[in-house]
Amino acid sequence: MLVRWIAALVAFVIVILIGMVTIGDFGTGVDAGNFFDTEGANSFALIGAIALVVAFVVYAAAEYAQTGGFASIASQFDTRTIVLMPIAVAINIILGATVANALKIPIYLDSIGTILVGALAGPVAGALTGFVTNTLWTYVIPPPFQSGPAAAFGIVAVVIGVIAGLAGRAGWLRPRPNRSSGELAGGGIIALAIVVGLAVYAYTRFYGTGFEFFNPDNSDPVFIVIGWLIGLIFVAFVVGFLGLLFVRRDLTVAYVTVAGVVTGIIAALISAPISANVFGGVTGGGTDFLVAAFRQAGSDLQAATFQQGLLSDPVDKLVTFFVVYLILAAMARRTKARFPQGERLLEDGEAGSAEEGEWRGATA
Amino acid sequence: MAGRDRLTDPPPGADRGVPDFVGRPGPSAYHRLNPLTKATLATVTAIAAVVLGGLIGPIVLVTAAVIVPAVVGRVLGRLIRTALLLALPIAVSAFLVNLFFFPGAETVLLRVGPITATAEGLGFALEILVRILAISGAVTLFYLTTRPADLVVDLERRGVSPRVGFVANASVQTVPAMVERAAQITAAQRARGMDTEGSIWRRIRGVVPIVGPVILGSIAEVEERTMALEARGFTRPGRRTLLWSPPDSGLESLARWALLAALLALIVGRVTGIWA
Amino acid sequence: MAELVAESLVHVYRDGGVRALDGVDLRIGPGERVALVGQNGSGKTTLVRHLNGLLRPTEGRVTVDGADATTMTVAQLASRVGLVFQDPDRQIFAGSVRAEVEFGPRNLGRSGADLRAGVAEALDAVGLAGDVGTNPYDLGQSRRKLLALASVLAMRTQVLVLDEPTTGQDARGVERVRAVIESVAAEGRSVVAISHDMRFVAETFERVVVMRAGRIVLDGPPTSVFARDGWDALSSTYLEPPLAATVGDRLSLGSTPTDETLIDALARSA
Amino acid sequence: MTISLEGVGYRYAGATRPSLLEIDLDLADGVVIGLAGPSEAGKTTLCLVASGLAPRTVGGQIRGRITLDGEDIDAWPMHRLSQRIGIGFQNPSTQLSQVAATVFEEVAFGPMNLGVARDEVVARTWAALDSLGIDGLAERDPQRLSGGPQQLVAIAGLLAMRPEHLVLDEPTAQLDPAGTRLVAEAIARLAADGASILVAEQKTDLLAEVASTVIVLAEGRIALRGPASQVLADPRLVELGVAEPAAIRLRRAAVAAGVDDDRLKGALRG
Repeated sequence: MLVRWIAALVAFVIVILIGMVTIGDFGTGVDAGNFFDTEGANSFALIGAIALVVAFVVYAAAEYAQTGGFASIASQFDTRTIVLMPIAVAINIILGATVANALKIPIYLDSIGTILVGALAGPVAGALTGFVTNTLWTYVIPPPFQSGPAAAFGIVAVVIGVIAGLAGRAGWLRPRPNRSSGELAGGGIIALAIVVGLAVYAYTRFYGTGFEFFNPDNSDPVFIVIGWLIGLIFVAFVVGFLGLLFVRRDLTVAYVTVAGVVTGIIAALISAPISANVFGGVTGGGTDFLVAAFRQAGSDLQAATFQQGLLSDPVDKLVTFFVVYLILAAMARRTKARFPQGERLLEDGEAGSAEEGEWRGATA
Repeated sequence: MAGRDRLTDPPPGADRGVPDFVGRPGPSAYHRLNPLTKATLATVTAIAAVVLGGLIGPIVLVTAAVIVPAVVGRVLGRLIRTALLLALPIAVSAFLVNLFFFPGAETVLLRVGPITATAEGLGFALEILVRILAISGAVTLFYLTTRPADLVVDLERRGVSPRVGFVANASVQTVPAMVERAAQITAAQRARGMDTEGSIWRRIRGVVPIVGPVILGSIAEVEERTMALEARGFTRPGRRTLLWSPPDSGLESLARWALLAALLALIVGRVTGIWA
Repeated sequence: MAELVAESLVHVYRDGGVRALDGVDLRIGPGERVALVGQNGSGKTTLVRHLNGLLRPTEGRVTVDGADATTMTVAQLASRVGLVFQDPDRQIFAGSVRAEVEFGPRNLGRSGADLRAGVAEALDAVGLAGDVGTNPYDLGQSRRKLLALASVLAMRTQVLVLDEPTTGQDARGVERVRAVIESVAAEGRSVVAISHDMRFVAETFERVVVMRAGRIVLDGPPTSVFARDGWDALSSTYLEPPLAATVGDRLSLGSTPTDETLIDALARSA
Repeated sequence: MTISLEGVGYRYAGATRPSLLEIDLDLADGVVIGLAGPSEAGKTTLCLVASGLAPRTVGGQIRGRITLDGEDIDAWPMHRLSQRIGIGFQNPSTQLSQVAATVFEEVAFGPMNLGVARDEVVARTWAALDSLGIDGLAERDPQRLSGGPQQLVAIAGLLAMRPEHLVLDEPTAQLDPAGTRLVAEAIARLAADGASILVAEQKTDLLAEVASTVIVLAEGRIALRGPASQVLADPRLVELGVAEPAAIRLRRAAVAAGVDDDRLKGALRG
C-alpha cells in the first residue's frame, strides 16, 4: 500500500518541477521567475491539477503492477455510490447542455451531480464522477447534448469533485438550523470577510491594472455599465447572503457560501489556461460575451479568460453548492444516512440509533 | 435453480453458444479496429491539433487522421454533418470574438462603431477555427465508429475495474432515460396548474418543480437499484467473466504506442522551441 | 359544473405515426363517475390527456362547458380538470407533505384561509392529516400515491381524472380511494378513472367506457357492460369481467356485476 | 436446502420502532409460501431479511438467527448468499442493470459477476430464459419491453444465479392484467417444477393459485399462518386489511345474507 503512495507523491513533485521549468516559454511570454502575475498564476494552478491526475495514474499503475487490477480504487465505492454516479453524470450533462446551448447565460450549472456525489461519497467518488462526466460528454453522448470542449476540462471537474468530497467530509454541508442570532452574525461576518477579502484581492490583482471600471473618463462606456453591473451583483450577493442566513437561521448557509466561492476560484484558476490555450478563450456558451468584453478592454487572451473565469465560476459554483444543499435537505433521511459520508450530512441530533443488546448491524 | 436440480439442467438444444448479436462486428474495417486504438487516435489527433497551432499543420493532420479513416469507415458524409453541428456554436463565436477583439492589432480591416476587425484577429480566428474543427472531427469519428460499451469491455479486459465500466455504460443509458423522465414530470406539473407558457418569471419559477422530481425521483430509485445489483453478485471482488471482448492485435498495440510517442515528441519539440 | 365533450377526436403521435385515437365521441356530464378500461395501448391515457389540454387533437375537438379546449392553456384547463398521474415519483418535489399539496392550489392563485382549508380537507380525505410535516420520500410507496391524489384534490377542480388510482394499494387504500371518489361525486363534481381493477370499477363507477385500438367499443353501466352480451367486446380487449358477473351468468341470474347484486339475485331466486 | 429464521427482528437505521419482530419461519425445499398483509406491515422488510439484503446492503440492525441447513449465515457476504437465495422486486425497470444492450446480456449479468467460466455463463443464461419461456426475447432491448416481459427478464436474471430459493416482493404490483397473468403463470410453472419460493402479494387470488402455505403479517409480526386454503378463508383476514380471494369473499357475503347454497359453491368451483 505504502509503495503506491510514495510513487504517487514522487510523480506529483516531478510534474510540478517540469511544469515550473517549462512554464517560462509555454508560448505565453511569461518568464519563469514571476509566477504570480495573471498568466503565471493560472498556468501554475493548471500544472498543479495535471500533477494531481498524473499522481493518481501512477498510484493506479503501481497498484495494477502489484495486484493486476485496480481494486483499492474502485472497491472504495460501495454499490450505492456506483449506482448514484450515472444519475449524477446525467444531471451534469443534461443541465449543463441546457444552460450552455439553450440559455446562453454566463454560468455553467454542469457540476451539480459531481458535487452531490462528492458530498455523499467522498473526494475520490466525486473526482471519478467529474472525470466520467466530461469524458462521456464529448466522446459518447449524442447531439443535442454533446459538448466538444467538455473533455478538455476534465481536470477541472476532477478537482471540483475532490473539493466537494472534502467539504462533505468536513461536515460543511451538515444543516445547522435555528442557531442564535449571535452565532449567525459570527458565521456571517467570517464568511463575508473571506469572500470580500478574496474579491478585493482578485479585483486589485487581476482587474485593477489599467482597467478602470468605475473611472468614467478614460474607458469605453460599455465597461462602465459592466463595472456597475458587477458591482451591483456583488452588493446583491452580500444582501442576499445575509438575508438567507437570518431568514433560514441556518449557519450552514455561511459554510456553503464559502465552499462555493472557493471552489469557483480554484475552478477558474485551472480552467482559464485550458480555455485560452486550447479554445482561444471561447467555448460556445454564454461566457464568450464576457471574454470578448475583457479582450475589448485591452486584456490579452490569457488574462481575458481568467478575468471571465473569476466572475462566472464563483457565481456558478455558489449557485451549484446551494442547489446541492437543497437537494440534500430534500432527500429522505434514511437514503442520505446510507451513503459513505451520509452520516456527516445529517443534523447533529439525527445520528443512527446505536446498537444495544442483541441488535447487531451487518457483519458481512 | 430453486429446489430440485432438474430445473437447472439446460433443456435440449441449450448448447447454443454466445448469440451472434453479442459483440457483432462493425460494418467496415475501421469499425472493426480495437476501440482503444480508435480512442487513442481521436485523443492524439485532438491534442496534436492544439499543440501544432497554425493552419497547415492541423489541416494535414485532419486529412490523415480523420478524413481518410472516415472514408475507410464509410462514414464521411455523417462525419462532416455531425462534426459541423458539434463545432458550429464554438466556431462561430470564436471567429467573431477573435476577429473583432484581438488586442494590440494595428492593421484595421473594418470598423463597426467602437469595434474594429483586424488582420491579426482574422489570422488568429482562422487558426482557432481550424483547431476546433480538427478536434470535433476527431471526436466525431470515434463517436460514429465505436459503440461505447465496446470500449468499456475492452478496458475491463485490460484490468480496469468493472465498477468504473458500469458507471460509464449506465451513464450512457441514464441520459436519455432522464430526459424522458423530465418530460413526464413537466406534464404532471402542468396538470397541476404550473404555467410554462406564461412570463419569463413564471417559467423560472417552474424550474424547481421540474428539476426537483427529476433529481429526487432518480435518487429515490438508487436504493432499489442497489439492492437489485447486489442480489446479482455485483459486490464480488475481482475480475468478471466477459461474454466477449473486441479483438486486438500486436500491430494495433504497436500503432497505439507509436501515436503516443509521436504526440510526446511533438509536445517536447513544441515546448523546447525546436520548431515554431 | 363542467361538461366535457369529445367530438370525433383523433390523435396521431408524431414519431410513430400511430393513430392512438381513431374517432372518439364521448360526453361526461357533471357529477358523473366514469371508468375507462382497456388494454395498454388502447388510447385510454391519450384520451385523458386531451381533457386537460396536455395533448391537442389532430382532428375533432374537445370542449369544456361548450368552450373549445384549444382556446385555453393547460394552466387554465388545470383549474377545471385535475389529473392525477399513475407514478407519484413523477411529480413529488417539495420537502414536506403540506408544501407538495399546496403547489396546485397556489398555482391557481389561491392563498390564505381558502388555501389552508383546501389542503387540510384533501389531506384528511386521504388519511395523511397526521403527516403534514413529513418528507414525502419517508412515506411508503402506497401513501406517496395517496399524497399525489391529495395534491390534485386540494385544487377542487370540477372534473377529477385519476390514472390507475388503486395500483399498488392494499384493501384499506382501495377503500380510501373509493371514499374520495364518492365524496367528490356527491358534490356534483365528475370523476373519470382509468383502472384495470374490474371489481373496483364495477363497485365504484356508474358508467364503464371500454376502449380498444383508439375507439370506444362499449359504453354503459356496469350491469350492461359486464352482462353476458358485453363479454365478447370485453374479451377482445383481454379483460375479464368481475367474478360476481361470471358466477351470476353461470347460474343464469342475469347481470350481477357486483357481490351485492349477485347476493340479491341469489336471494330472489332461492 | 432450508432457510430458517428463528426469533428474527429487524430495525431500519435511525428508526425507533422495529419493522419486524419475533419472526420464526422455515423456507423448505419445494415449498411455495405466500406472504400477505396490508401496506407497511413488513412484507418487504421480511423479504429483504430472508434474502440477506437487510442488514448487509440496507443497513439497520437485526436480531435472532438465520441459518442455511443449520449453518449461521450472519458472516456470509452478499455475493455468496445471492447464489443461494435470489430476490426480485416490484418495479421491473429498476431491476435492470442499465448496462446490457440485449435481454441475453441482461440475464447473463449475474453469472458474469460471479466469474464462473464463460460456457457456464452462457448455459445458465439460456436455461434461465428457457425456464420462463422468453428465449425468444434474447435479442430485444430490455429497456423497451413492457412491464410483464420486463419482470420476467428480471426473474430470469435471478434464475441464472442458480439460487435454491427465490424471494419475490409483490412481483405483479405494478403490472396490468396481461402482465400480471404472464408473471403469475411463470411463477405457477416454477412452483409446479418444485421451486422453493417466498412470494409477497396483495393479490390473494394469485397466492391461492401458487402457494401451499400462507403467512399474514401485521405490524411486523406473524398474525396468521397455515395452509393456504385455511388462512385465505379466515374471517380475520379482512380485519387485518387483506383483501380476500374473490371466491371466498363471495361465499362469505352469501353466508352473511343467509343465501349460501350449493349452487354458489358449484358455480365457484367451475
